[in-house]
Amino acid sequence: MTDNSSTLGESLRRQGVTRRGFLKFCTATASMLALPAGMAPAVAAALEKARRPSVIWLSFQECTGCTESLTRSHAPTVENLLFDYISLDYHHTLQAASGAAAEAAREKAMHDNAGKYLLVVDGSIPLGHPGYSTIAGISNLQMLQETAAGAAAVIAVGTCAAFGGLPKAAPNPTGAVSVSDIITDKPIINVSGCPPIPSVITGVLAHYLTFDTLPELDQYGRPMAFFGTSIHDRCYRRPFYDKGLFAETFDDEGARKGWCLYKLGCKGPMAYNACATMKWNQGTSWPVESGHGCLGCSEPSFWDAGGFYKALSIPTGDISRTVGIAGAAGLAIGAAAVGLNRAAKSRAKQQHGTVTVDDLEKTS
Amino acid sequence: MIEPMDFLLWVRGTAFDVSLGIFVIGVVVRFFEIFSLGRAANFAEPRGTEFGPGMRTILTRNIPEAGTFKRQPLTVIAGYVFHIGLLISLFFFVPHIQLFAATFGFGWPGLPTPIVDAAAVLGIAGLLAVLWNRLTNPVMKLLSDKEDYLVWVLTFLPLLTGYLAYHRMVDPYPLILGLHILSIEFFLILFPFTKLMHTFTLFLARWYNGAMHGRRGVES
Amino acid sequence: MSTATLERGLNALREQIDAPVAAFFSSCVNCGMCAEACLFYTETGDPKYTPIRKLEPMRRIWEQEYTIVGKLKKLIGLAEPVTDEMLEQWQELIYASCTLCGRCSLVCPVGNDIAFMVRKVREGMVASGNAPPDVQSAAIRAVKIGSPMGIRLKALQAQIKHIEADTGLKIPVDVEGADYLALLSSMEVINFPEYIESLAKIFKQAGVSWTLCSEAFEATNTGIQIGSTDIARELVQRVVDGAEKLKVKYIISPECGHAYTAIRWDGPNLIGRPFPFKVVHILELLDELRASGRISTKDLSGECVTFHDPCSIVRKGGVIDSPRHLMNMVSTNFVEMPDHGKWNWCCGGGGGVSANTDAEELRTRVFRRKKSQLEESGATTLVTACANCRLVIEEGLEEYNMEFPVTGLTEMLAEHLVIEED
Amino acid sequence: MNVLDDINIPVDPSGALSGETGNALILLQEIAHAMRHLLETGESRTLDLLAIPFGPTDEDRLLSELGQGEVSATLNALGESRVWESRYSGVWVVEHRNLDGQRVAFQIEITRMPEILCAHSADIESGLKRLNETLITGRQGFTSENPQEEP
Repeated sequence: MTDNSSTLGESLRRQGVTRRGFLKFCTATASMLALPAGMAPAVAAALEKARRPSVIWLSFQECTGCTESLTRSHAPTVENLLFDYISLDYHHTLQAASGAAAEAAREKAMHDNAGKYLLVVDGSIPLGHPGYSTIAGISNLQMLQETAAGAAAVIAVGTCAAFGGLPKAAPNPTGAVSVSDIITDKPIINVSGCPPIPSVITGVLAHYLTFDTLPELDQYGRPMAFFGTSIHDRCYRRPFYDKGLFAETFDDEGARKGWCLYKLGCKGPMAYNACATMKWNQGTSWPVESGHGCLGCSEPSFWDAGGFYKALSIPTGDISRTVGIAGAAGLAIGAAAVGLNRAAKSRAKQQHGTVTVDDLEKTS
Repeated sequence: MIEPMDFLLWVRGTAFDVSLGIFVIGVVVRFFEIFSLGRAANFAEPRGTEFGPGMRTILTRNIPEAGTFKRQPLTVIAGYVFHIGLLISLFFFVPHIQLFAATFGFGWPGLPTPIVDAAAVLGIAGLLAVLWNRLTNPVMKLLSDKEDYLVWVLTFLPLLTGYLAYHRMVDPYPLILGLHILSIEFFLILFPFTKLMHTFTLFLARWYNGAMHGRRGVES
Repeated sequence: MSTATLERGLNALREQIDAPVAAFFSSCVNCGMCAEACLFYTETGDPKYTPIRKLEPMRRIWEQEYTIVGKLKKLIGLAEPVTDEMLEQWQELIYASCTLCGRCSLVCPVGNDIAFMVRKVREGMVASGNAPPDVQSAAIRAVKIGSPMGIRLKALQAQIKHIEADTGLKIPVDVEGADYLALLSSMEVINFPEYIESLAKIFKQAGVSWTLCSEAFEATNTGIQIGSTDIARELVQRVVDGAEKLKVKYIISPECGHAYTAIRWDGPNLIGRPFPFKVVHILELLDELRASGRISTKDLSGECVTFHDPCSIVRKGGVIDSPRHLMNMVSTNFVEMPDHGKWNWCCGGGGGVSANTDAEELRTRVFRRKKSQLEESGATTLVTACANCRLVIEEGLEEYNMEFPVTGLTEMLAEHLVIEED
Repeated sequence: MNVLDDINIPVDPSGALSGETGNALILLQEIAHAMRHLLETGESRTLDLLAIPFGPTDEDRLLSELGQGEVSATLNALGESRVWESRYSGVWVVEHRNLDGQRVAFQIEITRMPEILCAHSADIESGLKRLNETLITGRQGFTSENPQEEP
């Protein structure tokens, strides 16, 4: 499977891809990387010489949604991705091999490409007990540490790998953590989302392939090209937010007219992702366009960030209950304060010595 | 690495509950403290009533006496500007209304964000003018103590952080949003124990003033 | 014998603090607007005269004794105590530079009744021995002799005899069952006996049954001025006893500001029960006589006159329209001063300030406010309804070399009264 | 399932899901600017429409505004691509689809001739090579069924 001897350009030409086809391919790649549109020739020059990296894909506590998302990646097609872009040497869901043969493939790739292969991880790692999640009898923690040791970089795909995700949500029964909680000595790119936008996964790979460097990352280790602006700021419904026009329920006039979904719990203002421009399902639509607020799935702890249908500004606790309890406590403490003040004042009244004109001068 | 988000969740969760709790307890206790001191019965034959004039004064004190305004226009104008800016930003920004709706069970229509934005700028400008006035006007300079400046900061920070958060001038957004909420939590916690209480007690004070004058037949 | 001590003073402040005071202190944001309403600030520009600042001793006691935070602060040593030195320093602010005129109470944006609180602080000042010596002496004279100016009954009797001889009018004294008991201020007895004459003249014409009381003729109440409920009670009790003995239906408060406050608004509360009689101000009574057609005037002059509203009668007393009706009875050319009625500026001598020699210089300085008000009015004669205002204004005018006759409203009315001989 | 069937799902018959951001107008202004730039300097500009947040109706609005001009072309290279000149000469719409027919790039080019339409030296070389082979072998006919056959 591994063939690192030829460059991408040679490989494509061997397949009879014309220069026009290659240019088109590069245009698509540049667009996917959110590069300025005029950058396609530069991308072409870089891709011409790029070599296919070996990729090892590890899946831990996950739902395979990230892989599902990737296999629906439309630009370029998964076939292209698998056979032209990268050499996917281990992916226990997609690979044909199983059992000992599969593990052998992983070990061979690690050995052959030591220090050069890319490690892709989806799923979080349970620290509560090694037996919570194992592959071929190896705990997730051990496999991650082993495999990351020789990797050039780690790409944490999906919110579980990037931030802990659903397994880490309170009460976090397995003691789940993110990749970056364990691996600290390798470059890590977080491609968060539940699942991530497929083009973003391939885009990150393409970036690595094109420029042989890691993309510029944000505070959370996410590529700025895709996570640089919030959903809210790129949302086509934003003008309604600014005008103060909101859907109040999912089936009201406002909802039909496509007004802002803030009041219905849209987490767009705090969610950074590219959904608003890249969209889903071959660019067909995305959650807000289909009438549902953003869940903020690309953000750390989004499962615990209050109800999905509660507006972002509403605190996560039960405020009415807090007000009720505090009010009752206030009444109790207030009653005590009344007692103290009454006592103090009646003491002052008792101590009152009648003032007569003989008392006007100070005691000296 | 993920501190800003954890921070935001904390200020929206535990911290908000705690500060709201302290706020409610404090305000209730303060009112009890005030009422506990009582008011002696008044045996003098009244010329007018108390209730109506008291309510009237609650309204009329919103407008300054002309002569006083002429002598101290900055205090009045800056005071108006900042209060109006603050109140519009607080009560007519949709995310805020959502919070009130979640607390009280009812909401009201918000204003378009450009208007709220302008109000916030006015509020900030007004507060800066108020501070300048406090630092330069001889009367205010003499009167002001640490608490006055503390209260100024407590009022200014929510406006400033709110403005920064809305315009995403600080990265990442959860950090500045968290700071905004945190600044409000400081405001809530200290509210009952500082002169921020005037927000509520001024109605009481005005009523007492109007009632005491009204009883003597004077519109105050 | 008990004497004034700091502890008694602080205790008095504790006693005085009530719910309105707590609401007022809770609401103050130190905006300084009250300064602009106070002539001691506007005329001197000295911020120390800012009204709300005068209350600092009581504010501290309120915070430290009646709020949880204040108690905590006190516990950890953060509270600033009220010391005797502080109160001594505050004497000027509480007495010499506050006439209790109540103008600040009308402008405070949060509604603080500051004058109401200054009056309360005076209780603490008295109990701690920090009242000004002159005001103390006046109080001693009032209690021991019967009048703050040291006037005894004999002096009044002499004046009565004199008036009766001059005019042939009868001044009734100690008439049991009379409708009205007229009170007088010492100043009227000594400086303006025309007031007594005018009463006799008007009441005779209107057929009002009235009397003076030999045991209770003094209307002024130094207890109110110095700020001692106990002394004020003692003085008010004398009036109540006199009125009850003569079984009058009404007491007439004379042309004196604080006397009206003392008998009309504070009196029943001082003795702790409603009065069995009513209290009217002389202007209220005259206005009533006017309205019912029992008195009328003639030969009105066209001279431009204006009216100085005594703070205690107008802003703090509610007698606002009556003087205006009466002014139009005595003049065809009555004009108002720029700020008038409840917005009038104090003469600068109320609240015991005129009795305080320590305040003399300051009082003269702040008189400029009244001076410019008078000049702006365009009037050439000033009418008022308070003997104290009248004296203070006359002194002020003299100080600034202004020729400006000042007269009492009752007196002026009597001059123009239509007398119908039987 | 019967319970679910009872739930009424209202369908808006007008289908008027509004969603205009006003971005179409902004883009037109940007295009006008790029046209002036092309005339003055001869430099081309490309606008990537996939990078611009569009509401459901924005794209239709923009395309109907641009309209159809004199030239249109269809390419077959790693999937179909469509290139057409708008009714504003020099303003081209370029839409690339992959072999699965999915749109992979969507651009407006403000240029005299989109780069993608030009024949490239490498392709001309390889074409020439193939033509020579044909001439040398003297074959009378050749198939054009698969222009991408192994060289």
